[in-house]
Amino acid sequence: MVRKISLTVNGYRKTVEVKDNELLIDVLRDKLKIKGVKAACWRGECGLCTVLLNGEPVKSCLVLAVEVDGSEIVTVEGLSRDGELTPIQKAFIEHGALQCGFCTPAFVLASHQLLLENPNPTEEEIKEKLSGILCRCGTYYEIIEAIKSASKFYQKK
Amino acid sequence: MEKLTFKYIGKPIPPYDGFYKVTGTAEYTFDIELPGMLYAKLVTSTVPHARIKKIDFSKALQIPGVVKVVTGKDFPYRVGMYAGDRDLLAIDKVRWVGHPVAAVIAESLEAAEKAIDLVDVEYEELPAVFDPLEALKPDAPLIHEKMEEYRHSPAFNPIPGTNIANKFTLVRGDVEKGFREADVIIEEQFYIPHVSHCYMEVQNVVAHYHLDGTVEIWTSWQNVAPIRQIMALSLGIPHNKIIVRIPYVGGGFGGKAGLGWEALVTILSKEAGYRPVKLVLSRKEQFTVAAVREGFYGFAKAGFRKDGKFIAYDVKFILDAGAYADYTVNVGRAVGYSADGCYEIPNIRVESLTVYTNKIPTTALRGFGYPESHWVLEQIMDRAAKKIGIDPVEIRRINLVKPGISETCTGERLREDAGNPEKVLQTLLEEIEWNTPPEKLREPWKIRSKGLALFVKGPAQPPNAAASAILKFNEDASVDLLIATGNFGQGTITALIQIVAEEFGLPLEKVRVDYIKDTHKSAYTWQTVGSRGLFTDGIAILKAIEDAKRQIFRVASEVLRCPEDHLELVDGEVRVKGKPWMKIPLQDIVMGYTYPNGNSIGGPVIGRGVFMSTHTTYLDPETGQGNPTIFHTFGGAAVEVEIDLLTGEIKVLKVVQALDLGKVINPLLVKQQMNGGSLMGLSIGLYEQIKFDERGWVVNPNFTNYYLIRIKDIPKEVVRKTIETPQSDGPYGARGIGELTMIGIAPAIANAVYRATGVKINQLPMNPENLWKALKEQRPDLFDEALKKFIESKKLAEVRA
Amino acid sequence: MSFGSPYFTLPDFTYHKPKTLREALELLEKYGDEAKILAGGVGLIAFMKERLVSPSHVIDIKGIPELKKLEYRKGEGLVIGATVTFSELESYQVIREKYRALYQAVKLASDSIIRNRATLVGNICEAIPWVDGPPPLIAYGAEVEIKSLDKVRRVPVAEFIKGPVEIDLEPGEIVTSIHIPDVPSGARSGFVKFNVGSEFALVNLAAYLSLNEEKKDVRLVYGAISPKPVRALEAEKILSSEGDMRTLIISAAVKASEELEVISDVLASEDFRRHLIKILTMNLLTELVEGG
Amino acid sequence: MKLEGKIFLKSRREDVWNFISEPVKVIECIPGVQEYSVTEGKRVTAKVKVSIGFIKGIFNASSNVIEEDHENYFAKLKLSGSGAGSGFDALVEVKLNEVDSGTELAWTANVNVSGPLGSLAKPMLEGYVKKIVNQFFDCIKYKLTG
Repeated sequence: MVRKISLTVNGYRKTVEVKDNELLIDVLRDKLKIKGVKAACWRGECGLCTVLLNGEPVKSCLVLAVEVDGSEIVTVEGLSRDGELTPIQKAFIEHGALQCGFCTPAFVLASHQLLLENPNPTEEEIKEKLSGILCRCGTYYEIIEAIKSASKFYQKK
Repeated sequence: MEKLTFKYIGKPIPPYDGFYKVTGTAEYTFDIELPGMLYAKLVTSTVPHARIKKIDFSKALQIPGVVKVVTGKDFPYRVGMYAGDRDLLAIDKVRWVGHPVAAVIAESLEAAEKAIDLVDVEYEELPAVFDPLEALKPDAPLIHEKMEEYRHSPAFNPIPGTNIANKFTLVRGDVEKGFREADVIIEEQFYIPHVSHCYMEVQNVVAHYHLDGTVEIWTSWQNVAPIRQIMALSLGIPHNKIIVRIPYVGGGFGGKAGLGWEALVTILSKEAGYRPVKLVLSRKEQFTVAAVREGFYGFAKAGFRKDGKFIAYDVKFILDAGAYADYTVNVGRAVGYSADGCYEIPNIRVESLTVYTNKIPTTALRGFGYPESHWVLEQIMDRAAKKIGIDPVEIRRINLVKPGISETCTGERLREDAGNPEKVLQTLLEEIEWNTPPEKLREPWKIRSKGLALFVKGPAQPPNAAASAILKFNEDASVDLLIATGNFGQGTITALIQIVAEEFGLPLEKVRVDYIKDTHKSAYTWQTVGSRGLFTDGIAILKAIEDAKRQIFRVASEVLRCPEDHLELVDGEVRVKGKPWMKIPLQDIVMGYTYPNGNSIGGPVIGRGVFMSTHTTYLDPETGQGNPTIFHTFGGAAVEVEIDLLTGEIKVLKVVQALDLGKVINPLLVKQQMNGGSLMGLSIGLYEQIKFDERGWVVNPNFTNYYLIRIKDIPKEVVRKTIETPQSDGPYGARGIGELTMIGIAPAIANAVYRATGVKINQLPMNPENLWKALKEQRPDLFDEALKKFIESKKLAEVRA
Repeated sequence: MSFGSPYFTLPDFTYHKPKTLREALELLEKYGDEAKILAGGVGLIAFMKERLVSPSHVIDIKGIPELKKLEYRKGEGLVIGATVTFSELESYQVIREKYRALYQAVKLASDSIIRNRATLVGNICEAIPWVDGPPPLIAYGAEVEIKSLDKVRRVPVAEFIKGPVEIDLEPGEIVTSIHIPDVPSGARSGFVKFNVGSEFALVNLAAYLSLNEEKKDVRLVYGAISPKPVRALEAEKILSSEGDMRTLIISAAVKASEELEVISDVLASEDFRRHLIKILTMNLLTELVEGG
Repeated sequence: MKLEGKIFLKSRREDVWNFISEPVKVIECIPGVQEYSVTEGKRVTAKVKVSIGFIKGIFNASSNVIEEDHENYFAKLKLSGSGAGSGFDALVEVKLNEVDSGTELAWTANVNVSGPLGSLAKPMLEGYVKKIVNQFFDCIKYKLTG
């Protein structure tokens, strides 16, 4: 069955036609052309398709598009809408918290959300929140550094 | 190069493409859609070895949206980089569970996925062989009957009529005599299971075969050149009609070298009526259909004198190459000629067999045989030290190669400026505090220990592997650098940009490297593999810079009326040395200089430069003697581990790596490589293993049961040390780094365990079950003691045994 | 016919989102075993991708208010509705304080992003042997409440899970909630999971100890070692016998490692699992005894 | 996993042999079979609906006669197939023995299951396979003797 759903993506209201068996990741990537959402496993293990669903990180390969009717979605593309990179994005670049970059959107997004909720996370809290995302290049140390250094900007908010 | 202070070289410049990656705007092949694009899906074999009797896809064609189903019969091509053994889709026979037998092309991925379930393949099963030792037996099923027809590179020695895809032999000195003189002999067998690269971006390709015979390819691959070269040779399409483009790539680690699915998807595009076609592998297909790292056996016998001198080494490596060994034959060669690691061994005999089995095909993975040869050798060093009664450090010191004096096992005299292995070792010892005993724990059933391993690595490449670079100036004196060096996370391109900016005195933003590598637009480089990119392409770029400077100075010398050798390039200006007021801004020259009256001289400046290795050779087929590589990077890894004797769990607390990089062009990028390589080494050392069932099926093709290190698992501390012994022909003296950082980790952990417990773990991964088994077999007393200590410290008086 | 399950897309189905439980039950009644319940989706969608299930109808129960219930009443215990996520359990103070084994299992289950969607009811309904939800529930003596259009029944979790991917649920029925009895003051519980190099447990264990003067109540529940979670009854007996707990731990641990049926699989061999049972039992019980 | 069993049929050995040599008759006894076709050499392909716990999948299965020895009343079949992301194969041997007032059908089956089903549900597969096999032979018995 095909139906229309409405959702807010990165601040913009969208109406899309989706099939019942379509996944959120595919609607974001293929229909809305939001390519910052990546995937490496399609079964909830790698976390590269993480998006914020009503402010909560979820893996969009395990969510049906019809489920998010009326919801708000934020992807990495939604982070720097005011024309400037967010502090966490700057910190990722500066600390080299990226190599091939394929997992970077998911890590940036999840780190940003973590800092919004908890501006001064401990190393344990960072690990706890990010262990659902894989990076084969092994930038975990740099990611922790980037989060710690960006942390001061989130405290001011 | 005689400059002492640098503006960019040696500075921690962040990755040039970071902005695109943190904003989600970096475009990967995964993100590419072309108008009218179709989707392909593979039908893969469910049996390990069989003749294909019939493929019935009539029902698949009835699915709405299915355009065509293609089988291997129609495309009897053999492709490959080294062994040339690979088919595009199975021809006549399937050789492993997962072998693609047909491809469905459809208007949507969904239709293609529905259709593959409806393709009925009738097999006549043949006896299968899964273990390379079995495959070597004379009565083993033959996996490739027509090996003699394959077009293989001259560096290899396949043996038709057997399952041996390549036999490498190396002989130096008299190994029998060496053993007769030895006081201590170590004999051991080692094993490493198959592991997967697990780059995050799966292999995927878009190909468009145009009606005019031009082929456009987008692919998630490491290199553009070999794709074009192999496709041209095998499919007969002229080189200049094949355009290969590689945008951002989500990781490679060697698994995206040579040729991938490009030839197949090209043909699918033609078959689908010249429409673009995209093929994306699933993660499961990455574990079962794409190539992974080979399985490995090492049978080693080593002889030492009681003074610690290593005098005889007889080693046999057997590589489980799976159904296709195209790239693995070269791994077999590299594992062979790297058998001596960083030690001088006067008498050595190596045999390395790359063997076909009915398992998933195999290929290169970060380190290319060196992690395997060092897994064997570096543990032997510790075993020998213990038997002789000296420190593991001492035995290494005694046998360490001396650049300028020593020869490697291939007979290559190490150049004087090859590096400083002694200093590498010294640095490791200081950072791991080798002589400080590890802390005793409040939980006495756990023990801490330190271990180390040394290593060396050079690029495994053909002797004539070249590189080139083109520099072209824009009107504002900004520079476009046209290079083909792959960019899949290693950071090389950032370092190459630093070189250009440094040499022209330009700000970094004025040097642009397009993120797309393109056979049509980028200068040629053989491949970006083997930690060679910075070295080979860096040299080509320095030569291109020289070339461009010559053109610039020629014009400037005329304008400034001053000999060329009195000129210098500073901060984007050409100046007369010692007279800085006599100058011309670069932008007045790079498109040609125009005098006030309109007369003009010079013209657009385009610099070109090449790298060609001049001293490398093929290796002698009988003795393995020759010069295989363009540089050797020396390094070492040391770890501190905590071993839980009750559960068998090994926790790595601290990793130290020391590398002699010649010159650190960018410490931030070096840090990334050293951290990343340490984590990949830990993951493969402690967790990873592709498991097969008795029918050759992979039973853990996902990240739940094939575990990759996660952020929660990282060691508390990683110490990175670099040593700079410049190599005169390297860019600023630099050598390669990428693969090095993974080689020493696993043997260092094994050595730490051995040092504290005497337990030998000859097989990877060093997971709790494997350590528990080894402990149970070799030191049951240790376990009993640990249990006793647990009971004592917890005051659990025992009621019954 | 193709090796494995290289699927990106899901099979065709019709999606339903009932607003009331009655509506959901009517849909279930109508479609029988052609229908599957969707809550967090972590299990169902992954199973559909593997083509292990291909329902024609998917009924999303997240819009039903009563299934969101998460409530503790003194003397009665804890009720966890079918759509309550692991993350919600994690931040529910009562669980952290009174139901330690459940709290620890919830914290160790998968990763925090998955826990934002995954539900505890879904976790037990999948009945995958290696997951972390069931052992603590069985240790507490929890029951599931099952409703259909014409009846309501309660089944202990221990019986509800019949084996791998097999549960006591008829077509037309839905699990609405889990009921965990209140724990007496002084009772202790804990959970350990051994999963080095795996997301799934090689062995997990929930222990519950209530050491009242009149009666010792001890429960040890092991997961991942056999087709369904099991209690080590003989070991429990040892621990319930006279004497200082400390002196009983070793023999109970040894007993547990011997008395149970244990499987070998892709994660671990039978032998290693038996060994881990011994070590984990020893560790967890010691910790519980020390903690009191 | 290795399974074996014997069933007693109140029919003449020749009749049993003729019956089981006829693929079409045998296939209809496979529990859950939905559609099938028989090609040359008695190769049979069929779609079989399988449910194990709540896993439900359609298996594409085929069977090939490897050996047919009428003289000794012995036959060997290879069954294989895949579905639900998993694969199976089975080598089945059937031998007919004359016994008092009928025929004894002795069979052995060596069954392998790979893929998620093999790893997920291995502990219960044996019971499941036994159930299927029993249903199958019950059906044959019924068809032969009513």
